[in-house]
Parts: sequence; structure tokens; C-alpha cells
Amino acid sequence: MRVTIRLFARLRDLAGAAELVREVPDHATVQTVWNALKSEMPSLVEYERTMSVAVNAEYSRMGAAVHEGDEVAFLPPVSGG
Amino acid sequence: MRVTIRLFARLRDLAGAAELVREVPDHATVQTVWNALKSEMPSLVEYERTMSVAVNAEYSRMGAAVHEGDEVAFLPPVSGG
Amino acid sequence: MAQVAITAERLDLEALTTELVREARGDGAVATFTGLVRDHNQGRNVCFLEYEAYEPLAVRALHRIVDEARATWPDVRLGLHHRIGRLEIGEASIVIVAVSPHRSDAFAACRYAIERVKQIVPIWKREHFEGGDVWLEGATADPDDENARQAAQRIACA
Amino acid sequence: MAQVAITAERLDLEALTTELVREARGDGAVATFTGLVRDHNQGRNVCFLEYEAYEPLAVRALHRIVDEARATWPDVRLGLHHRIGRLEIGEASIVIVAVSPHRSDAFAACRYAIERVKQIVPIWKREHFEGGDVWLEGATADPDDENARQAAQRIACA
Repeated sequence: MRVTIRLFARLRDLAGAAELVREVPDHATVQTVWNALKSEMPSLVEYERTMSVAVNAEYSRMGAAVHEGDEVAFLPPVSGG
Repeated sequence: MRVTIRLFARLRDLAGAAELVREVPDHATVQTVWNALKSEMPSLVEYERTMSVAVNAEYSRMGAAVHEGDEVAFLPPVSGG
Repeated sequence: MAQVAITAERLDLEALTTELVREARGDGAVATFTGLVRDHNQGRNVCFLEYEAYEPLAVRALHRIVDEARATWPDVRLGLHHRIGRLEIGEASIVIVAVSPHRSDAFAACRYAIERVKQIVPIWKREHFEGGDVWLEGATADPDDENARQAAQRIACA
Repeated sequence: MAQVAITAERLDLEALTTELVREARGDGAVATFTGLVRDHNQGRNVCFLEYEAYEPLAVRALHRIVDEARATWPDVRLGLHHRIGRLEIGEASIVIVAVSPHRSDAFAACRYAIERVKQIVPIWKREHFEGGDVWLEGATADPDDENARQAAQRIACA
């Protein structure tokens, strides 16, 4: 199935793209999506312990299931205000 | 000597005047002025323990000396803001 | 626009803020407080308020609050304007602005200032309610009361 | 005017306040916070900032902050607007307004809100300074982190 990956701020700069569309296996989780992404772009791994994740613009967890057409976002530590 | 007495808020209402000019003895203190005033207007006495005093628009104390032409103010508890 | 003022004019928080942040290129935080006239108080329906001040002493007391705040939070610039005269429901009786490099000091100084206004500034309000009117009385003003000052500072959560 | 917003437009504290205090006849206190772009940070001379948001999630996070504040301070009405895009020195990146019957709750909710914005709202700033640029990174956003929420509440000095 296909998911859209959204990347922000420095994660986006490291990936060189704000949005990617990737094929992932059925029954994938956010973790599956991330593992595929970091294999493809090893420089992203430095965010593994500090990033947050969201599915369809809701905060989520690495273990959450993803479905066809979902938008999966990886978020560096925030700095608003 | 002559002093001007200023009264505010409910103290003014009780006295029926915002400003009074009174003769006080030489070497008078704020206390002297107050004692004369409360003799004249006994209803003011209820403020004796809660009022503040000022001389020439500076906070002062009952024991402070007053001089010819001074402005002596008696201030009920404040309620600004 | 003066940093402190006692005025019968409508208060203008935005103008006071603009004045204080002018060339504030190193300041990242502005905390403000506005006091509004409420339509009820202690179970009474309020019609309007009337504020009276001992003006020269009130201006000095406001300056004193600015000085006290500067001693505790040297990087904060503080503005305080208090209105007097008749105020209708919803109108602003006081505006306070604190500008600072960091938000912690801005919040603390702003909160400190309103607590001190209620302690030491010679201003009184007469509440006109349905059925009568009454002078409200709060604190016995004593700027040298260090316990009161410290209480304000604790509330400021510095 | 919406109670919460992420916008590329210049922020308008006065308009947001006017909206929140409309018919606020029982409210006596308005506390506000404005964040301004500073000309220096960590020893660097800042030229301008660039803010980026994950907008739909940022709007939800702002609503979450409003809901959290309401749970703690039921009488407070809160407004939060955050700007994105390029911001020059001295411009406002965020405005927060808290309207309440009493000042204590207004200050606490306002302070709580800015602390929570920095914890859980997916917004990032890139600092353009003399000699380069850098993404600033603060907290790992986790709205379910109850320790972080309680830290914000302690700082709010409720």
C-alpha cells in the first residue's frame, strides 16, 4: 500500500523533500515506515530518539498501524513561541 | 500656623469636604492635626487604625512634623486596580 | 506617552505597548494586564464605578512600583496607566505592560505591579450598584511595609 | 476572528482581545503575552526568523491547550495566534490572551499556554544570523507526557 511521508524543519532539509510517497507492506506500522525511510536516508537516524510522529495530522506512536493513503509525519523537537 | 488638610473617598464624604484649612500650634505633628480634626468630626475616628497619611504628597507617619503651609492628607485603605 | 500616568482619558494598551517596545530589539517578551469594570461584585449588580485618586502621590507611587520592579528584574521595562473618573462596565481601569528579554521576568514584573498597585497607590473606587453606592476599601497603604512587598513578590512567582 | 490560528499575517493582539472580551461583562481581568523576534540569540546576531508549522496538527495542538486550560481554569477564555513565515526583528511571533473574572486565573492560564505551546505545538523556527542559519529545536513534542504538562502548570503559578 501507499503512504505519504511528511517531513519538517531540519528533517525535511536532511531528506531534501517535504513530502515523499512510498510503498509499504500491508499491516505496516509507523515504525515500519520509519525503518524503510532511514534505510533509504541514513542521515535521518539522528532524530530517532527525539522526534515525534503523527498519522493523518494527529500525534501518534511508533507502534500505531498505518493504512493505505495515510499521511505519516516525522517531527523534530519543536521550537514555536 | 496654617495647614491644608486633604481628605479622600469615604473620609471626604464623612467630613463633607475634600479640603480644609486649619490653624495648628507650632511644632505640630500629623498626629496633632488628626487629633484636632477628630475632635471636630468624631465620625472620622473609625479610620484611625486603617488610614494612611501623607505630607505634601509624600507618604508620611503620624509622628512627622508639619510646617506652615503643609498639605496633610488622610487616606482610607486604597482600592485601585 | 509617559511610562506611568493617572488619567481621566480612555486607556490605550496598544499605544503604551508600542511606546515601550520601540527599539526593543533585544526584547522577546511582552506581558500585559488589563483590569476591566465587572457588572457584578460581592453579589451586587454594578451599574458603574467612580475612581478617585490623590494624583501627585498616586503618580509617585506608580514610579515607586517601577523602581521596585527594576531592582528585582533589571531588564524589564514597565508601564502603568490608571484611569480615574466614571467608568462603565467593560471599560479598562488599569493597563500594565512589562517588556523583557525573557518571558519569565515579563510575567513576574507585570503580576508584581498589579499586586503593588492594589497595596500602595492612593486610588479609591466607589461602586454604584442597583440600590445604592459604596466606597470599596482594600489595603492600608504603607509603601514601607516590607511584608506586603514580599507577599506581592511571592505572588509574582519570580 | 478564530480563538486559535496559525497564520502568515501580522498578528493583532488588540483584535483578538476585543473578540474575547466582547460581552465579557463579568470578567475583570485580561492577561496577555506577546513573543517578539529578538536581534540576538545565544551570542549570535539574528537577521530574521523563519517559522514553519505542520498546520493542521498545530491548530489541533492549540485547541488542545485551550481545552487543557479550561479544565484547570474553567472561567478563563483563551485565545492563541501563532504566526509563520518570515519574521523580522521586533515582530510578534505569538500572541496569547486570557480573559477571566479574576486576575490570578488570567495570569496563570496565559503563562500555562505559552509553556505548552513550546512543548507540544508542531512549529519550528529557523534562525538566520550573521554568517549562516540554523533550525532551533526545543522539546520533543508529546502531548501525553503528563510530567511536561505538570511542569507547565507549576510554572503557571496557579
